[in-house]
Amino acid sequence: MGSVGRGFQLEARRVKLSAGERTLDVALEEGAASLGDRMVPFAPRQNGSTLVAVEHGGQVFPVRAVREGDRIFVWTAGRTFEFRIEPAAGRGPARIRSTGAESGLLSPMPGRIRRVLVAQGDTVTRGQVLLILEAMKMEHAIRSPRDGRLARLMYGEGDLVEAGVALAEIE
Amino acid sequence: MGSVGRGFQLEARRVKLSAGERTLDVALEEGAASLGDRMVPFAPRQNGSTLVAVEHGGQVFPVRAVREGDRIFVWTAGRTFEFRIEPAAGRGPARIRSTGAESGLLSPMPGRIRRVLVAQGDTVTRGQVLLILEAMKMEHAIRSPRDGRLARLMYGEGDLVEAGVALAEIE
Amino acid sequence: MDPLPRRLLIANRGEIAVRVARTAREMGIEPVGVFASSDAGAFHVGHMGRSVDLGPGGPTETYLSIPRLLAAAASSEASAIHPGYGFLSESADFARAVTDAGLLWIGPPSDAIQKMGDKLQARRRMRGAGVPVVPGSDGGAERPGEEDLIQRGAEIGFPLLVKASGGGGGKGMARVDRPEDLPQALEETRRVALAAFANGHVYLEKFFESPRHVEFQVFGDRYGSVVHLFERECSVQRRHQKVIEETPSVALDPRLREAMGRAAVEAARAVGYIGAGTVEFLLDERKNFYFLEMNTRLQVEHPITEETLGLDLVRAQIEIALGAPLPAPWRGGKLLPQGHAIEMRLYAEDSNEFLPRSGRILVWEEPAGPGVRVDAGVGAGTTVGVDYDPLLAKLVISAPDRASAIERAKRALSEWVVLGIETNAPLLAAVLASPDFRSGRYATDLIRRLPAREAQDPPDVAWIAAALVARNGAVAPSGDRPEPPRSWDPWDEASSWRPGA
Amino acid sequence: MDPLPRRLLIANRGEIAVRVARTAREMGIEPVGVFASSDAGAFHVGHMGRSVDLGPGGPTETYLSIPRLLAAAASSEASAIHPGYGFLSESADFARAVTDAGLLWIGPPSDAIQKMGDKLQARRRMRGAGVPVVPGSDGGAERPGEEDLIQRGAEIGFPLLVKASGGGGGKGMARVDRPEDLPQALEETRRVALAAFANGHVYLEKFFESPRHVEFQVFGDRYGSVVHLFERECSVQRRHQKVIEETPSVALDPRLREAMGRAAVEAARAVGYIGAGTVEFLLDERKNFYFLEMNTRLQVEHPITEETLGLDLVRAQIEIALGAPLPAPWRGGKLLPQGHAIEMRLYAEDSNEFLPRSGRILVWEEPAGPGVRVDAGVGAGTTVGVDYDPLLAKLVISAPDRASAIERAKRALSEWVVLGIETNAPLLAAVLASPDFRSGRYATDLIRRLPAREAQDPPDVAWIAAALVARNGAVAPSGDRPEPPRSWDPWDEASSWRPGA
Repeated sequence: MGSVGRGFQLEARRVKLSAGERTLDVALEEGAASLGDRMVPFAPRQNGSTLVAVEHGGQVFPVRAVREGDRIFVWTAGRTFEFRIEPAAGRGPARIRSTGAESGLLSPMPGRIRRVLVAQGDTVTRGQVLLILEAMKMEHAIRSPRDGRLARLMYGEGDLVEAGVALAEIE
Repeated sequence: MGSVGRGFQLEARRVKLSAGERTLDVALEEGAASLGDRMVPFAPRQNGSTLVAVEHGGQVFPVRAVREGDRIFVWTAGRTFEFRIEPAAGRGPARIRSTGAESGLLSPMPGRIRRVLVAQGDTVTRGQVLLILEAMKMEHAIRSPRDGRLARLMYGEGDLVEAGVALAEIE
Repeated sequence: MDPLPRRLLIANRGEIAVRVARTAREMGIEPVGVFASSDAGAFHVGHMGRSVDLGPGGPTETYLSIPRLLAAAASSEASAIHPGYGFLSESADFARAVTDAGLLWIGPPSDAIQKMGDKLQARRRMRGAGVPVVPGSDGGAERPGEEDLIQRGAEIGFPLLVKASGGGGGKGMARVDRPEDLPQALEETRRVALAAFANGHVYLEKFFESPRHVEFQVFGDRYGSVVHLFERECSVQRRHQKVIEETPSVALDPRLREAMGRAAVEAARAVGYIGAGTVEFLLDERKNFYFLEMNTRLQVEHPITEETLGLDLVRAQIEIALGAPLPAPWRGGKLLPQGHAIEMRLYAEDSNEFLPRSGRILVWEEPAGPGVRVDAGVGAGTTVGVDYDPLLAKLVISAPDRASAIERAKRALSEWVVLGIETNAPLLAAVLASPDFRSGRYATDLIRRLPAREAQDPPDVAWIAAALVARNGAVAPSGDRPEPPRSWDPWDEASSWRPGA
Repeated sequence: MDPLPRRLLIANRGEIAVRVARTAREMGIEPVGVFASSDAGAFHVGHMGRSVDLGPGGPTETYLSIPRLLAAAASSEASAIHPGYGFLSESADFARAVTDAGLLWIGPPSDAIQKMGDKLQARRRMRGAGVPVVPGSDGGAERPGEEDLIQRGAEIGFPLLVKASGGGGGKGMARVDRPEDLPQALEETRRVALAAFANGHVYLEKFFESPRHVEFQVFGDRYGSVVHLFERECSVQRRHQKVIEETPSVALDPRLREAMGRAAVEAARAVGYIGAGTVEFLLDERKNFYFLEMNTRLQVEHPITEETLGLDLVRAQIEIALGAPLPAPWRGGKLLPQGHAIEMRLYAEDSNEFLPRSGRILVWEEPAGPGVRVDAGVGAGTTVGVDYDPLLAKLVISAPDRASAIERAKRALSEWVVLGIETNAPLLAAVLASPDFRSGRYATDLIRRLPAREAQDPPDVAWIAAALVARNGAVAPSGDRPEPPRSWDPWDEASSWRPGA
């Protein structure tokens, strides 16, 4: 099996991974992987130094995978999945996800602060537009999630923000 | 120029390169390159970490380049060039090129020794077929470049050979 | 026809810049690119004959700067300019400036752009030319006041749309459901319109619950001939912007196609149109069609017309700009579409809220094979920022019929490997799989009516692959910076491998 | 038509395995791949639904092992087998074994393969069917002896060709210029033939100095219908193997096309042909055509036929194998080719002596855009060894006419970036640029008559780029192993880059 061992060192390895809500301890040994409490036989198949497929239960399935920082992207059977490497000891600090669902105070997308409609210290009401964020030709209004006082504004007009970062604090 | 400096460190650098019969000392400084005795202004243009173009005299030209060992492959304007990194002090040991032109004793292509038609010690005549090399569904007869005695045979039937390696010695 | 220019400056970026460059090369013209200094390594720069640095600043100071673009043409000795779409493609000022600079403008005359650019003016002209327009507030007074509009609103009925005269393409419009919301909507739309289009005029339009959006490709030459090159069905939209287009449209029968085609040609004639343009129509449930707007440029979705007719529309644009008449077969009505074509737009955005994503493309493998064309503006290593349109690439499918085109589209989509940035591929797959799309009975509300795209649990092989990659990159040799994942580093082997070893 | 198989095993590798897999997916069939253990990471494995390991050994023990292939079909529960081209695609034994195993064979009946596989037998049959064959030594005795052949040689005249009855596709043949060389040529050809085809029978054929090589695509169904799908011009060859093919052929006028097409259909009928096949003809200077051989499988160059007819020939193969009749329009002669198509084969070989090259592909960027289709069997990172065919990929161009197809081919070729291994791209470019090819007046000696491809001096930017890459990779941290060139290592940035940072 010229391909195995090429690039991959298959001494026992263990890593905690999460995908969406699922978290799993994955351990790889020569020829077998333990996924949580299940053991499945496997072997990597490489094209030069590129992983093209994984043998699983006697058959070989196409796969692409790449790591960037603590994020891992995997393609298989026409679908793409994003994993995160979790600190070995339990879950790490809660990570901010950029769905924009949890709180209007998080940037729902990367972009530029187009306008700031309030000032620090202002009292704001639920639903009030605080900022206008713009990205890729699209405007997005950031509204206050509740009544309160605007304790902090993290960015000013023209600032560039990433997805999922806090934009303001409301008391 | 956000792209410059990204990946490339542009402190002065000097390297001796050869392409075909040409050998040139190339020195790069911030904004300028010396090719042999000529100076030309330049700047790299990158796509993420990938070099996509080189600015040369105020205009930017597409280029791709990659290094493997002491070989460098460059694409530009629809053509591909192969360079070699030469030892800084003069030319290094003459390298065997795999054109098959210089001598019938060099393997003209990578392949498998299909048949050996002579034995060490045999006297051979110019043009006599010594070996039959096979690669990718194609047979290639290796003939003796001159009359003489077959001093050494480096490979046997079934052996895999690279392009440009010596196959036999004739006295 | 005038002689071909030696160099053509492409005042754009992304996939359309690469697309135009390809045709230029085939005509023996050197394509010249432009880029903002901050965008120096953009994908398109790697696909030009040469490119010119537009200097520092954002889009406004670079890709949208007429002086800098003209300077770039001068320094590269380009004698013609193609604007692509977006950016300055529909700027009458740019068209005029290019012509005044003695350069060849690959686009319609500036006054045609102007006439169609002001939506209110355009609606009035169309009415004059006998082209049906969406019922709206602009029947009477040149510039109706606040009260007029509110009264007209009552006449038109709710829900209705407030539209910016300078807007278009889904930008600068707001839906109003109740009369009491109209005043605020007018104010907000005016604000956006002023900021975005430097034109605060707004008007009201009847709102259709679920219309179809069907457009016709038109071409005119400088000798007065105008023809249409059939329709494109553009009803698959999110945020009022197209995601999937196809041709022919299942909603059109020969008679309706003929009527709409004639209206499209009339619309173009009414403004003395020359070059490539697109007339957009709304088509209601009762198959009544209404002029919506005319795009005075090449459309993003032009390739599906190219595929079914076997034409190169960019080549036609250039030849017509050089004074060539429309090709004889076009005028003779000899043109007949073959088979079916579908375009899918791959955006860097999520598949549920359609919010843009930025990041770096780490792995990029395009679909290929029979009936598959990809027009891409990115590749492996491309960084996708927030300053430009999130369109990554267009997947264009052709097949003998609609059913096999859909199967081919699913196949091609399943081959597309994009790792490192979230894309709308799950949305595209959901549309292809939806009964409404497959039956062809769909309208602009198709995506709204789809079930949400749910994240699926990764299969075993995905977990295993992730673990392989995670572990290989986890051995940190120096401080906290993890080592490049061995198995993924082409240099690991390359540098130790020797030819002939 | 019988129900579709759930899984289709593709007994091949490289671009054709991927090509067949694409059609399978579009039909809702899961493509199952196979690979030799030593070839485990082959490109095609990454493009199947799943693959099966054929175990250790070279091609003979794996891709050419009937028992292992049948075992793979069983273990993956594949109920049909597509052989692609090469390997076992023209093995009557394989076809029989597959059928005997109760699996669906996507190919012609084994006896048709057999009848055409023996070139002597085939020539006799063709003569019987009234199809003109190249004048040769097989007019009379079943198995002529040495003396007969030498005498026949004198009658045929020199130069002539010694051909192995079991050969084909340019393999197992030798040109003989003088009578005195004939005996040795017979011996050598017999030796090669025995080793390569396990069939030592040889025969003589008239040698044409510069004939054209024109083939016809044929299809038969199990109900006795046989049709042709027009010609492919295959005269651009090196080492008796095709490099560039195009359709239509400029050498054929409607009458000749009709006559050759009819002969091709007769040839297929004569062996009760079912499925896809190709009848190859020699066309001499006087426009006389002679049957050369019939390939009882899919051809490498089948895509140019697909492009001009808008068809999927692999789909047709599968449907016909399942018992479907030939599509009505094919039988009604309703099929009309549209435009022009050209295929260019990218080989890992040098452009002057055509010797294969091996190595690793470090950078691979395919051409794309309008009228461009790439069927590839490799990608970035693929290692090209010596055990398999050096075909890397096929570039298939379609355009409205031949002239624009050639311009498009030049454009696409100029976009192709392949770094790390030598390819024949310079040869392909030289052919496209040659006056003979552009005029269409060329024959099989076109490449021989081209000036040699000379290495050009790199431009300044190439030297600069080389220096950039050389130096970035020159800092050796540990011993003699150079560090990965920084600017080229996607991980360098990736690992230090943080989302949201």
